Amino acid sequence: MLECIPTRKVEHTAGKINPAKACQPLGAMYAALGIHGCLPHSHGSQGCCAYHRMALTRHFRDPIMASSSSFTEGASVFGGAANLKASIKNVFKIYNPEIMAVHTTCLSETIGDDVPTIIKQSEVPEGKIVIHANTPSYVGSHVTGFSNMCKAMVSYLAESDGRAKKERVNILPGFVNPGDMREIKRLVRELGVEMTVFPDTSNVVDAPLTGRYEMYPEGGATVAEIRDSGNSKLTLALGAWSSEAAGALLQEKCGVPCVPLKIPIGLKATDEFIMALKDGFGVPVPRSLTIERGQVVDTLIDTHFHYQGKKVAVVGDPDLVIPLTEFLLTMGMVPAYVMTGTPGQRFESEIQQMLDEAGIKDGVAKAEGDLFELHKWVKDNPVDLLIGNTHCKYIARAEDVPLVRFGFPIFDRAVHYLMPVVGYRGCLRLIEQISNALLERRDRDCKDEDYELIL
Amino acid sequence: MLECIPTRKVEHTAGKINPAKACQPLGAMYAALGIHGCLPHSHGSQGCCAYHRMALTRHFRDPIMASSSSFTEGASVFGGAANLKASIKNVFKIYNPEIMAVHTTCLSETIGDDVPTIIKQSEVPEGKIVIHANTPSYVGSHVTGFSNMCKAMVSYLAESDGRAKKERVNILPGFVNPGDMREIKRLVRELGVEMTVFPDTSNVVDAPLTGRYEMYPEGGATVAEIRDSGNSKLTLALGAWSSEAAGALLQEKCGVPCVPLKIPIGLKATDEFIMALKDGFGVPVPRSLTIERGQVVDTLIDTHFHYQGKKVAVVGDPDLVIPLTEFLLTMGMVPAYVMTGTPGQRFESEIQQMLDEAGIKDGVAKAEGDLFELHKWVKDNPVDLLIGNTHCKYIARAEDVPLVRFGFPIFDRAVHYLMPVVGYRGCLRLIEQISNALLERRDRDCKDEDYELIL
Amino acid sequence: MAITDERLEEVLVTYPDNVKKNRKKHLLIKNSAEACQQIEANTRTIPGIISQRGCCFAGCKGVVIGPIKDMIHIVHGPVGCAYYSWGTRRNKARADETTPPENVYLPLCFTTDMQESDIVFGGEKKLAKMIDEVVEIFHPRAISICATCPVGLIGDDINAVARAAQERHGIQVLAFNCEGYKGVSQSAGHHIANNGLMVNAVGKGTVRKSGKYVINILGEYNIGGDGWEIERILKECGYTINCILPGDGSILNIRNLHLADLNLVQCHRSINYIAGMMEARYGMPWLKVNFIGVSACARSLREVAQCFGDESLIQRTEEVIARETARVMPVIEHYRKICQGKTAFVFVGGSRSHHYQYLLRDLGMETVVAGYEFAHRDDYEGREVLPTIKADADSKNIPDLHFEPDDEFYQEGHVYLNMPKEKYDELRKRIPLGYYEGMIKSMEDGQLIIDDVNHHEFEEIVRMLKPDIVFTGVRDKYISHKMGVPSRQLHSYDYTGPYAGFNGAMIFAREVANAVTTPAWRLVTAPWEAQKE
Amino acid sequence: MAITDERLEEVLVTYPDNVKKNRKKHLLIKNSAEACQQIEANTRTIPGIISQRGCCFAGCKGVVIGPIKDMIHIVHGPVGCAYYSWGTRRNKARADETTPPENVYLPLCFTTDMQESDIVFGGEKKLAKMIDEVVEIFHPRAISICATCPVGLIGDDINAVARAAQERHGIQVLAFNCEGYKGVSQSAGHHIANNGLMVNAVGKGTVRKSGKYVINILGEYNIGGDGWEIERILKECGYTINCILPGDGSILNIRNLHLADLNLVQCHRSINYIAGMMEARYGMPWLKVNFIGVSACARSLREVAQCFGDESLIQRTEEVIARETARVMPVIEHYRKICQGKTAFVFVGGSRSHHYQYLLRDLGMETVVAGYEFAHRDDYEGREVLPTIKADADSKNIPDLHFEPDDEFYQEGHVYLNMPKEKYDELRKRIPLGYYEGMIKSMEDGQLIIDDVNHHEFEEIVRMLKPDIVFTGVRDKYISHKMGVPSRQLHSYDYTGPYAGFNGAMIFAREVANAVTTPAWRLVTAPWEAQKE
Repeated sequence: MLECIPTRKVEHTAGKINPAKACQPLGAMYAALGIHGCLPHSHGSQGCCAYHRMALTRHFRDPIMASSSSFTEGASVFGGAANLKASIKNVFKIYNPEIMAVHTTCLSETIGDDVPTIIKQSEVPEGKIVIHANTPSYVGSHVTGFSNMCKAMVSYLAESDGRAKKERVNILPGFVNPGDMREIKRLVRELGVEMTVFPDTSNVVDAPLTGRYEMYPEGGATVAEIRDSGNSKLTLALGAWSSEAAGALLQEKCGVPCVPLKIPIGLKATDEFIMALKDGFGVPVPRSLTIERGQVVDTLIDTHFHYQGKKVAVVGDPDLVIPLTEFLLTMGMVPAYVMTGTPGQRFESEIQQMLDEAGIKDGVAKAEGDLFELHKWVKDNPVDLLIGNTHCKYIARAEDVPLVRFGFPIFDRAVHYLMPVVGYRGCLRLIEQISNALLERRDRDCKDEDYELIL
Repeated sequence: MLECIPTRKVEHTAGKINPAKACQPLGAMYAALGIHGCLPHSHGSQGCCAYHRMALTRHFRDPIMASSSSFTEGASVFGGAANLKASIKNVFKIYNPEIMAVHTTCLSETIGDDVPTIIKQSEVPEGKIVIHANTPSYVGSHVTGFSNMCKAMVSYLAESDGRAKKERVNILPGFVNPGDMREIKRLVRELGVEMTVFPDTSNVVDAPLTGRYEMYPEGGATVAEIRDSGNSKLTLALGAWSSEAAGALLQEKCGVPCVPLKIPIGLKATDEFIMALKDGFGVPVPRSLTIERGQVVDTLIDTHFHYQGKKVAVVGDPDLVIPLTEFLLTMGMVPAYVMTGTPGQRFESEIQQMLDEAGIKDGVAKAEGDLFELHKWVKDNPVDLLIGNTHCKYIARAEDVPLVRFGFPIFDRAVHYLMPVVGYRGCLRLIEQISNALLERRDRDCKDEDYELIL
Repeated sequence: MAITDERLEEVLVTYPDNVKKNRKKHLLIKNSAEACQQIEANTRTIPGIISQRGCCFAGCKGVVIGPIKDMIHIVHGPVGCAYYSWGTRRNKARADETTPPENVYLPLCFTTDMQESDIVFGGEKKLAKMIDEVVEIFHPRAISICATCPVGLIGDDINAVARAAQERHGIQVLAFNCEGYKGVSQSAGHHIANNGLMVNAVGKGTVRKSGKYVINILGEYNIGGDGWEIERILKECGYTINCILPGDGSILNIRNLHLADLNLVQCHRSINYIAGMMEARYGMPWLKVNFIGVSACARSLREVAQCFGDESLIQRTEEVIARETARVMPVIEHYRKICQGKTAFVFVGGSRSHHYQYLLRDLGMETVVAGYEFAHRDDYEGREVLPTIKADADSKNIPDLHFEPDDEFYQEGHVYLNMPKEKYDELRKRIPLGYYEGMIKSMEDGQLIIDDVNHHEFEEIVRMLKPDIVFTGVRDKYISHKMGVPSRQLHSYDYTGPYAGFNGAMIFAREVANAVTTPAWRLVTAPWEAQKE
Repeated sequence: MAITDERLEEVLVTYPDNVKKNRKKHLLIKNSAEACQQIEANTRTIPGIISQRGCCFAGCKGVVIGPIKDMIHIVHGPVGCAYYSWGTRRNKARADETTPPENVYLPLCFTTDMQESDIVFGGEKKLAKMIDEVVEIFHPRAISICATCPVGLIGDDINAVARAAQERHGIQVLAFNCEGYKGVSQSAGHHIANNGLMVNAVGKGTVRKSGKYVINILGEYNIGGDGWEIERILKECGYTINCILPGDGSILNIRNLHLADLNLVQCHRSINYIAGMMEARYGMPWLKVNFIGVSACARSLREVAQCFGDESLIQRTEEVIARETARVMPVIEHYRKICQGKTAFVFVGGSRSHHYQYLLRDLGMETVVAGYEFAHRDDYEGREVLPTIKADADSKNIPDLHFEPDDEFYQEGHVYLNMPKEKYDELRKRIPLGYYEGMIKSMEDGQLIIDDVNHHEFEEIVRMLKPDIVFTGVRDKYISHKMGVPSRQLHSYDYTGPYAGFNGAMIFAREVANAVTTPAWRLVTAPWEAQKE
């Protein structure tokens, strides 16, 4: 497989070969789905919207609804105002959402459409809302788009009534699966803290099948909840790339203190998440969580020899890869290559610092990388395990390395979006996946006489 | 691998080759661990106890404590009364359990020790309890031993105070993992029904690691709870082989109506479990469970083409295999060979009826089978998937069939005992495991040009 | 329950007036009593309407150019367009006798990943640099550059970059100005791609494959291996396959496209341009075929055989049909028992919505609704309406190329087929040589035809007609499921295949039967919800 | 903190008086000032005490007989004993030049699965039937029958069944009356197995392998491939390995055990019987070796070489040692940096608790507690105490076989080694020919020795001494973990290996270093619990 990938050293500086990122509008669309009753709207050519819906649908195996301004050549030359106005009118009349969340595209950004002004000039029915985010595809990645749409939620919706803050936490969960959002909510509930999670795509992009189709499933943060987030006592912004900007804006706009945290993947990041809630609200941590945590420690100790010291290559979105790498180090693994496709020097320095602290010398951390580069690294210096999205399966086969699927997108396996990787339970899933991948490989490769009943 | 297994037709009627069952005391020991503060005691040669502790430890990767009467040749000839009396005295003095649960072995059964009488003659400290179950290794299997110890809990402990029954359900969970017991409890809690689950090994054989060793971890049903089970309104006995006898005795002894159910593995069995609680206590089923259920249906519909029509061989304990087979049929799979090592004609008739209802013609159901026979079937008529315990890995390798590990014992993979296969969440895990096993195989076996990004 | 105008009205009543007026023209209930039922197609999707349509880039790079296996396809633009069109179409390809594995680049994705500075200062240099690096790393035979939306707007001259690179490296570099906003759907991109290949590739080769009957298969995408199954059957009949365009195709073979005797056209919409242009330039005849469905496949095989009028070929064709039919029909019959009488909603991109009706008929199933995502009127009504289709603001921007007969290679159609002109003319009346009848003619009265269906219509019509299965794309698949209706994807076949040819018919039959019989369909309602009802 | 009698007393204080009195004799703090420290061993475990010990069956079938790869081992009894001893010991085996893969049965498990009726009416017929079927299915070279507890009680005569089957089928059928209740631990089973092999197998073969120095390796179980690593090294030194007993052993080779020049004894406890009986019957000398640890391995290699007194052999041995040491020491050094100064609790079955102390010393680690599960006093104190050990009610039941010199094969020890008697006698003073010194001599003052440790003592002593790592079996492994102390299994090596020889030392070093440095150890306490403290 992939005989075209050369073994010799090559020069690759311009553009991307096998990119490890998508573009902003995709993330904006996903974030918007985390508002209850929201129809995301793509202000651009209809191909963008089609592509983003397709990518999200394939990952979540669930309907992903969004509309488009359906630019033509004329609109591209003369501006998309008419298209957006028509869209707003048609969407509310035909699809009747509570709220439309408009994001731009490289097309509308390049021609310079003034979206806020166009929205103001549009016919928005009484009680309905249109928000927008600028998400030029040529800046950042899908994670940036997610962040920008989260920020738009705050800037358009969040309000402070100026009274005493409510004993409630806002959680910006970051670009994670609905199963993760559900698990984050469970952890907060275990602690007995009131919460508003936004965006919240659980029960939206993993809606049950009950025989009745709902264009706007029962999940998602309501507009009212997001509005009231300005009156919460604390915001936990999970993931620097996806949530910090919105959290900071909420602090600035409504005076809600924002604690930036990692997405709670792995033991340490989950501990920090729990402690932030404990310290923020003075609640005791229930015994049930102590037990959950202790079971993770127990599993780590009991199974360390399945994975400790193994070399691993990791690629994915920065907010996922940073805590995952931290957890891999907790597991005693050796992250040899840690990559994100999203730009951000901070990624490299955070990873490098972790590797340094763990005494790992030859680890490579790279932001704004691509999978061709990762493939070359793995080809030149093999690893024991690869962790990344479905695109990595080509590297896995070509180099005969086991792959643990993680992050976005995963197109070739199902159920994953329902299974949390966050929290202590997520630790167990990750340990099981990693451990099993390595043991499967051992079982596959060993001689008959080394095929063992007990491992 | 296993070149010694012949391809020709063979005669195999006497004894077992590669057995698919263990002996009674193992199950009795496991059940006893589900009482809080209980030390199981093996009345026999110390080798039995060593073997059972080893097998359970290897499956659960956790301390499994139990004592032994340590028979010598003398005791074997003259009876084990002195050994048991000394054991009871020493155990309470040195290990200080709340309760000792004695089970017999083939040795003490063959010599005919009268255990209840010996117990009566023993020095049991004030407030401490000794119960016993007869578990001759030459009858039934480990599942029978589990059942007998459950029955002993009822016969020694359960009491009715003769007053109105409490709005509480007794749940006999059957021989399942602690993760399953935990999930069963969660489901009951979601329905808001008070419960007593016994035995309950959660937090006993999957205890957290917190740096402090507890010989009797905080899990398990307390003696008081089991006593009071006679005052509950309803018993759900999950699994005919492991729980029905105890449930029936509780009905007879204390007048608690017993509803025998399958262990809630799969959509239908979980539905029946929920409905039994709903109907028994008149509670509404919360929306959260409707959503969980709907997500399973959604997943089944969205992924059916990953597994529908695939031939599968299943082997394991009858109470697990019966609902699993039902679920495989719900998944549209074709259970070609369904086996248990435990005796019981009812197994064959129940499976055969399911296969008939599904219109599956050539399916074979067999109780009291062994893995050599299963291996021969698979060798003669290959299947797409094998589901069973770790011992099946040899068949899997020899015949190059993917294996989903399920049941007891699993020695070569970790974490599984924490991950429920019961309930709706268990359905998701099973679907994911089965679907991934088949997709991994597809990815492994396909030509380069058929290696796909999306599946 | 059949659809009626009144019931259609119920669907449309939600629309604002202008939308309703527009959409009405895209919906048609087949009525053979009406002389020529006209449908509106290939016009703009109304902004805000949730359509299945993609863009010009998707049609050019995603559909036609992307599958060419021995070229490196560089997408010039921000990362997204390359990313989303990467590996998502299931165009299978493999090394072959003229293309070694080192020259197959299909699993890779190349993008200039334009950044803000490239938008401001132009991306030509970056593109040129990337070409240089890619040539150095991979040594491809040729490169394509496909433009995305901003490229046209900021004025990057990709043609100039391509020309310069071609000179620098001595390999072909083809540029396609297929910015997403062009045209009204993927269709514009097909046209641009057809034009580019015709101008730059077709006719540049010199190798004619040996064999008595050398044919091309155009508009076959080899989804799930369809093309290979078709190739297998045609080879058994005695043909030499010169090139499949584009599925598993190579630029090497495309350059030799003119060195064949006959073009078969599978997907009329996406490839009729090349078929027509080759007829104009080389005189090479083209035949519309459909290899989807046992009977349709047999019919197409017979028609291809007739094109050459060779009795032994015809005989051999009949033998292949007889043998293959005997092989597959027991399987089809088995599944037909399950499928018989069931109704289908078929909505896909181009020709599939028409082709699959034959296969569904093989299974005893009725297509109650069918429609195209990006077709033109000729795809619905037949090529006879072509003269009546007027260019509009959107279609005018895509150049319609006109070729003069080639000095060297032009021959009359009947010469290609080695038959007298009269026989050829007579044949054209009987079989679709240079002709496509469109979808409507083969549909039954009362069946609904929809152009560019949108979400609202999809949802309402599925709810109204309750088809037993929906054939569509991934975006509507799960909506269908949530409504309790099974679905199969007809773009990707849900990752199985082939569906074409005789083997494909068996696989399709099994998959459809599985989809409608999945046991979970009987467990949709929770028992506690059922009690409430 | 070192252990003292006072602190030991704290451990024992919980016991009832009789238990305390008993257990005190099994615990010993090494004190070289005392002339001969005596420990009680190989006596009954007190009922109710949670010991690590297994039974006679486990020692016979599980340890010694089970690993013989080309026999079918039928366990006669209810299902459990066969089940639990199935595949759980990691005795690796593979086909070799004399045993084809069809004759390797190690991954299989055979049991008569006695039912209640068999207990009541006797199980001999079922056993005979199973033998017949197994012969018909597998055509094994030989069969073993191992008895479990009820067999002796109900009076099944497995020896008669074996004899009859042997006649019927013309292959050896060996019966072992190793009922679980016999003796006080696995040790009885070792002895029974040794006796059975000596009587029925050793000496029955006629094939002497070619080679100048032909040796047997006894008491090596090939856990994780230990035997193969030892074999590799010995072969490189120039020896021919006649047979490893029982790891990867075959009945074919065991029959030829007497056709060698020297027996090496790795596990003294389980196999010294055969070594002794062979010396009695054939005069063949045996040498106690230890291949665990770099220095120990080198020492044993040198001593084996000295046995033959061949300068070229000695030279070659030195070369091998030098080369291997140079290869592995950098790795060992790397891990020694991590392990240096750490303390270990070592408690395993037989000789390992002694052997591994050398390897731990290679890593700079101290063994603060060591003990055996089923050893005899000679394993602790050296074979010189053998004459002082009195048989008790339990040990008396296992026959101590005495052999007369064999007419055909008996030779003096020095003849086997091809050296003058005087040189041989002199050699015996320098190296452990026919001698084992026991564990205590090599331990340091203040270190604790425990026989048949039980759970209470384990828990208390680990809590008291806080070793950095515990080496033990799987049953105590997770207790250790819960107490916050890393562990490695020395029975199964936690499914890695080999640990023996030079390669094994590297693997062991890595595993120990990993175990003590697992990052999760630093995260045991939840931060909210830490705040409380």
